[in-house]
Amino acid sequence: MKRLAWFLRHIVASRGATPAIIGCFALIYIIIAFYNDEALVTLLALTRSTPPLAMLLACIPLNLAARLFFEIADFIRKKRLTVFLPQETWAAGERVKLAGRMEADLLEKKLAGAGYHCRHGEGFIAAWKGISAFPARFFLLLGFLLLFSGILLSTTTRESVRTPLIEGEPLPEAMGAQGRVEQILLRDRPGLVLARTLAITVGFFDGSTETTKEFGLYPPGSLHGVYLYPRYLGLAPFVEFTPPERAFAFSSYVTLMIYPPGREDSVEVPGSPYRIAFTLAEPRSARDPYSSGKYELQFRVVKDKAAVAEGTVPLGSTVTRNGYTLAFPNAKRIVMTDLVRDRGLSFIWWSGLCMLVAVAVYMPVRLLAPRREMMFVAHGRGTQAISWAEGGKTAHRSVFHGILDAISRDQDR
Amino acid sequence: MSRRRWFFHVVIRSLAHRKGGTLLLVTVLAMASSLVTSLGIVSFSMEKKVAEEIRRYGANLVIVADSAGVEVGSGGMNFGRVAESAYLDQGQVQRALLQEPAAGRDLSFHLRGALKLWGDTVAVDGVVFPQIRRLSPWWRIQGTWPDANGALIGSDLALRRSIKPGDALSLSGPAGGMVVRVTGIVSTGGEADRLVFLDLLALQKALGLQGQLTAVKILAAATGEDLRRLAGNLQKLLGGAQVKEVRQVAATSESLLKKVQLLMLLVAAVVVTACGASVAATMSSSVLERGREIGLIKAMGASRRAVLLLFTAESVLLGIIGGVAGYGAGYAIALLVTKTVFATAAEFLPAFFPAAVVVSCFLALVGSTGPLIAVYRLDPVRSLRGE
Amino acid sequence: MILARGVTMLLVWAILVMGLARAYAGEKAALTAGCAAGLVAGTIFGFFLFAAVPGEIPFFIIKSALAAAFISLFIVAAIVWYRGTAAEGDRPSVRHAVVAITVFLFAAGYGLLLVCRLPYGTDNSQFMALLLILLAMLGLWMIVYRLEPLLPNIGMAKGGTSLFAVSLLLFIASLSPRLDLFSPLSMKVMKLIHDFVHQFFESMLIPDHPFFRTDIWNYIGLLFSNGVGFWGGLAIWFIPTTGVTLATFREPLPSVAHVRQAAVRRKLIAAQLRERRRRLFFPLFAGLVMAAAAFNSSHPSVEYWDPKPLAVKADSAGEIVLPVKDGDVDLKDGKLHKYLYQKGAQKVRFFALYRSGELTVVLDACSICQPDGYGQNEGTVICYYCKTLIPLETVGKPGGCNPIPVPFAVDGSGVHLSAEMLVNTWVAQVQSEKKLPGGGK
Amino acid sequence: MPVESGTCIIETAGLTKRYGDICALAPLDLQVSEGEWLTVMGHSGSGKSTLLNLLGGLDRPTAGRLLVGGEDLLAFSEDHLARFRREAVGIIFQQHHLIPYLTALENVMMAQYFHSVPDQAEARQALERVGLGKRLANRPGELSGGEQQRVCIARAIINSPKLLLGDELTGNLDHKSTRLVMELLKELHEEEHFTLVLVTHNQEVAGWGGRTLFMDDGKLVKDLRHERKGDDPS
Repeated sequence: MKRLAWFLRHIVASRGATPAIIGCFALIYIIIAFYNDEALVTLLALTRSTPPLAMLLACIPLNLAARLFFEIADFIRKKRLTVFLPQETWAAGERVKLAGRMEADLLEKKLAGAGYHCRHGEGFIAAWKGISAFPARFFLLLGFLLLFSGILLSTTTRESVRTPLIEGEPLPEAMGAQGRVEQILLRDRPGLVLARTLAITVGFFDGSTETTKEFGLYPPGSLHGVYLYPRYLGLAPFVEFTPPERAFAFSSYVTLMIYPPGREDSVEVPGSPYRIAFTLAEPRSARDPYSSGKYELQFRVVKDKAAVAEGTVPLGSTVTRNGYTLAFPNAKRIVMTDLVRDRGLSFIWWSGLCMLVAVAVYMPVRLLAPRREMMFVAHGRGTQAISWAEGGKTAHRSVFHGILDAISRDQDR
Repeated sequence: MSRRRWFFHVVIRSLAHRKGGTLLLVTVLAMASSLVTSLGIVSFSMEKKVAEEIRRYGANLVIVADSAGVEVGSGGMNFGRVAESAYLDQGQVQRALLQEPAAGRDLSFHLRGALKLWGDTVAVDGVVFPQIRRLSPWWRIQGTWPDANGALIGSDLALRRSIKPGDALSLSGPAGGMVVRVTGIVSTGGEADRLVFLDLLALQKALGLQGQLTAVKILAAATGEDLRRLAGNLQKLLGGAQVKEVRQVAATSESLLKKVQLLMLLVAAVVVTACGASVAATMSSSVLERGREIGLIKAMGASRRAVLLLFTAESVLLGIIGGVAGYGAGYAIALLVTKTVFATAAEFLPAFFPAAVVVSCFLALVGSTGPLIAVYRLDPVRSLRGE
Repeated sequence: MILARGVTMLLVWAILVMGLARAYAGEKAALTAGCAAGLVAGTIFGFFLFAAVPGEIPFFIIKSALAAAFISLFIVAAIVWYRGTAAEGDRPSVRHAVVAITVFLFAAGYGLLLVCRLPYGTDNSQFMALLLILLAMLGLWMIVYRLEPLLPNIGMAKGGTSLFAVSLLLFIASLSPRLDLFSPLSMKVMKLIHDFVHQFFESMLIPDHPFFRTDIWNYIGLLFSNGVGFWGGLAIWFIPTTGVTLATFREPLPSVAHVRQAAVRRKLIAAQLRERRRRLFFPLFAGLVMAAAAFNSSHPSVEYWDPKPLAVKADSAGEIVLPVKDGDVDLKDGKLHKYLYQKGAQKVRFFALYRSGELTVVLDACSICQPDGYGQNEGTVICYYCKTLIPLETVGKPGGCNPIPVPFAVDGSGVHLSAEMLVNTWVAQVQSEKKLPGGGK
Repeated sequence: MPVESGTCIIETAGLTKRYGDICALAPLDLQVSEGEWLTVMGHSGSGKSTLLNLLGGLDRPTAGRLLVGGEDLLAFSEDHLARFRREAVGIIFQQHHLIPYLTALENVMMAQYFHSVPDQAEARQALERVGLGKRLANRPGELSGGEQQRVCIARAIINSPKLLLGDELTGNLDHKSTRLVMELLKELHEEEHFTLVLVTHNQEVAGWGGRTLFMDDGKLVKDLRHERKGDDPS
């Protein structure tokens, strides 16, 4: 039973498990890449749709969590016992049995002379110097745990709906709230990374009270756990179109993905052979038309695949070309948005933070005061000596050996 | 302390101990490498400046009709005479240029002709204004560059006919007349001062020579052999035309540059040799002084290889320090020289950094070859006795 | 030519055997037997393969085997790395059978590549192969029994043997573009980096480039630049060597704490350090060989037919006509004919090729790589960017690094293309530095 | 091979050294057993320093046989000889001969470096042992003659040599320092069990050893075994 527990512990908390699983995924990627150009996308889709693969991926956070747990347990146990000597690292250090017995005071003096802190108890003396890398290790493991949990959650449970948010229009259903898009504002405001800001003001009923909330670019704002991810901008001009035969008049808001200027989008005039293609003209001033609100539409009226009229119409005016009249009295801004429900995202953000902390803690500790430990335990008539160091190994080793020499010299006398 | 760290520790200690000697060696090495760096940087910067000057001078290739018999002289841009009546086909030229991307986009089309202005004949040049503007950045314009309905007038002509910017000129040609508004007066100190510049299309219409040109000037990025090859290629594509290189005045500055560069190279060679000799002398005397120390090290059981390694490392370290210092000093010198002599800023050329270090290390190693052999052979007993 | 190839192969063989002899110095009989058997078996299998299976398939099989060997190097490196910090037990003594099988595999791989390198199908290739094998056998005997004792004392790092042998095999493969692994690797890496950045932006909900500052975006854009495939491929190419080298460095030295004399202890440590340094020889040598292979792969010695693109213009209807026969140009001569169509600043390169009895027109670019264009060598075209060889029969089919096909019509007057369609296809499908992720899909 | 070679650390037969025509060392037969303290006396030019250089592997004899620790030094190559010097012998010179730009500690570490790897803690211990625990970071120029000599001793014994050679090691010291150095040597000799060969013309120094050789004009004149001084009679 004890053997089984030991075995389980070693499987679940194995150091090799995570790399092995990542290796498996890399192998699958390589195999896919042989047959398919979109290997990464395919691999993600495959992971999402194949439960065994998802379970394999889930093993990574499991393994990391187990490792984290056992390392913390080890740390606490060792700390209570003597010094911080994780079982695993003992093997990497040195251990030796000596015939001699130490004189505690003398030994402590020698250790203190070499700059070590000492603690002695019933039949042992432990000495240490420097700061343990355990905190950094904790943060690193935690970071990886969060990262892979995030990846797992994100790949398996992400839901995403693409929908336009239009100024003045009700919120799309997928947002899970009743309300209206109040205003969309694009400003040129150079920051550290982003050059412009986008503010989407949304008014909605929160239970009974009406509140407004502003969504920006990054980090993405969320409503009831749904992230609002702006993808690109568009325009909904109000267009009035009258053909020369005056058989009908088309007047409506049309949703066009014509931003930035130069992009073309078209609208079919319902119940007629007409199609109107629009582009946003390059602005005359330096300011972006989307933020300035000074739009100029270039249009092309196509009837049965032949262009019958072309022209430019600025906001608020009417143009007649070849008998076709186009009026452009008003426009609303559109943001094409992905509404994303993704529980893994925050995990990944936190993992990034944890890893940063880990690096920030590890570097100075490892360079300036790496942990060095040694322990001398009475062992029958002799002494069992253990030494281990995270850094500064050469100097530590030489101090350790010197003390061993001193112990056995004492024995000779 | 690991073996490697100890090794460098000892080398640095030894260099730091002999302050004077180390400083002297570093100075000499830095001098040599700074000289090489500064000469290199100056020569590179000058080359670039000359190339820029050549560029400023204008076109370096010209295409004229074959039978025109124009002179393409060294005196600048005296491209043919007005009376000649052989023309290039604009379409053919454009097609040829498309196939020769090396010709680049800096070119201008010219149609030279004569029009009647208030009863007199004046020489006019039909050009595409944006093209000529790009090709001739040194033109001084009093007034503004015209659009397709405007004209530029040469300063001589303007003076003689007392024409000011804003005046309207009424010109007539064999196929029609036109009225253009003068927007600016151009003074170049050359032939252009006696011409009226009109829009190419308008002039073609007025002369009845649609799609015809008299010359195309090209500013190709190529120089020397490449330019010759480019001209040859264009010539092959253009049957009824001549493609000629404009011999540049700036070519003289090119050859001058060559001479200066040669001179610099000689100076550098002499100084580097002298530095090498002085390094060798200093190193030798240092080894003589340190005979006892070397003997001691050998008596302590160092193998000949270990001693050699120690001394070689000292030389290399000196070389690296000298090279780094030399690059800094050389760059400063180059800045000074280019600023005072050539009135331009030196290029920042990081490629010279490894060059400076390599030169310095090479000198240090070559200079210490003799002393190193002496170190290798030194007999510990004799040197310890102080012989 | 053939002589040069033969000499190169023999040289590589000599190096391979020398390294193996050093690694298994105590197992000479097993080593010689395994090597000899492997060489013969590999060669025979190679001839059999080329005789039995037509076309490109044998190359595909061999290339896959090489890829598998390369991937296994990663596993070797990972194991060495993870074992490195663990307790140092005695190294298990290598058994005869293990040695024999290992060297058999390496030698068989060598034999296979030997067959690939020989111009198969010429009359005397069997004879040449026989001669080479005899020479190789002679070299094997010479090295194992005569030269080996003279070799300097160099140890073998854990995992060093396979690293060394596989790197040599990869080096041979890099000499022929059909078998080369590095170039396809860099192509795949480029694709992976593109996909990864794209996916990363999507998953982390990072906004698209119009919102970014231009300078910041230019830095991100470096990930899409021309060299990223090469440098990324290079990084992956060297992971096994670097991993084994570092693992060797990380290995804890055996404890000398039981020795009670300081000077003796120090001497032991110095000897251990020396021994460790010697063990680095093979991983570092393998790194050198890998670098040579990468160099070979980026500078293939084959010359390609690559005509200067002919500028073409569209007529008023927006149609481009390429006459089948025009002066000395004959579209049906089986060579690729390159054209350049320019509309505004947008340049479109495409080429026409007569293959398998019909004409095809494709862009001079694929949808994966940077548009460095294609060159032609007997039976294949090569993508200059990723050095992938594409058999002529598959030119005109979409996918992978095949040139992007465009619709066209052939009649008596020539090949007819729509200029607008050309430009649209180019803009939509060809990679360029400006085409970045997000991009409003 | 003589029967007693097991305990014999130095064994010479017909050992000769000539510098041109000058015979620095006439054929010499000598046997020194392990752990012995041997003093070689004679006035300058008597060949005693030459003998020491030959024993230390610094110089090669012109003729004869020279076995140290059972190994024939004549058969050694130059590099092998260097290894012999760093591993088997420690030499203390008359003029201290320390490297001027290194501290006392580093001078000791230098010997460790050429032998194997430098080890600071061990070097510090060695210096503490010779009573210089407080002067580790001082350069040779800042140390007195006696202190310098003690650094040399620490350096000579750091690699645990079988054979320690001293060339007029008290030549530049006053009476008090000499006594201190000799006492230190005696203590170390008892602890480390090395064989000690001292060359001197100082009668007092000779008294500390158990055997004295008298040399003159390159020849062995007298080989005397006697009582050791400093063995506390009380």
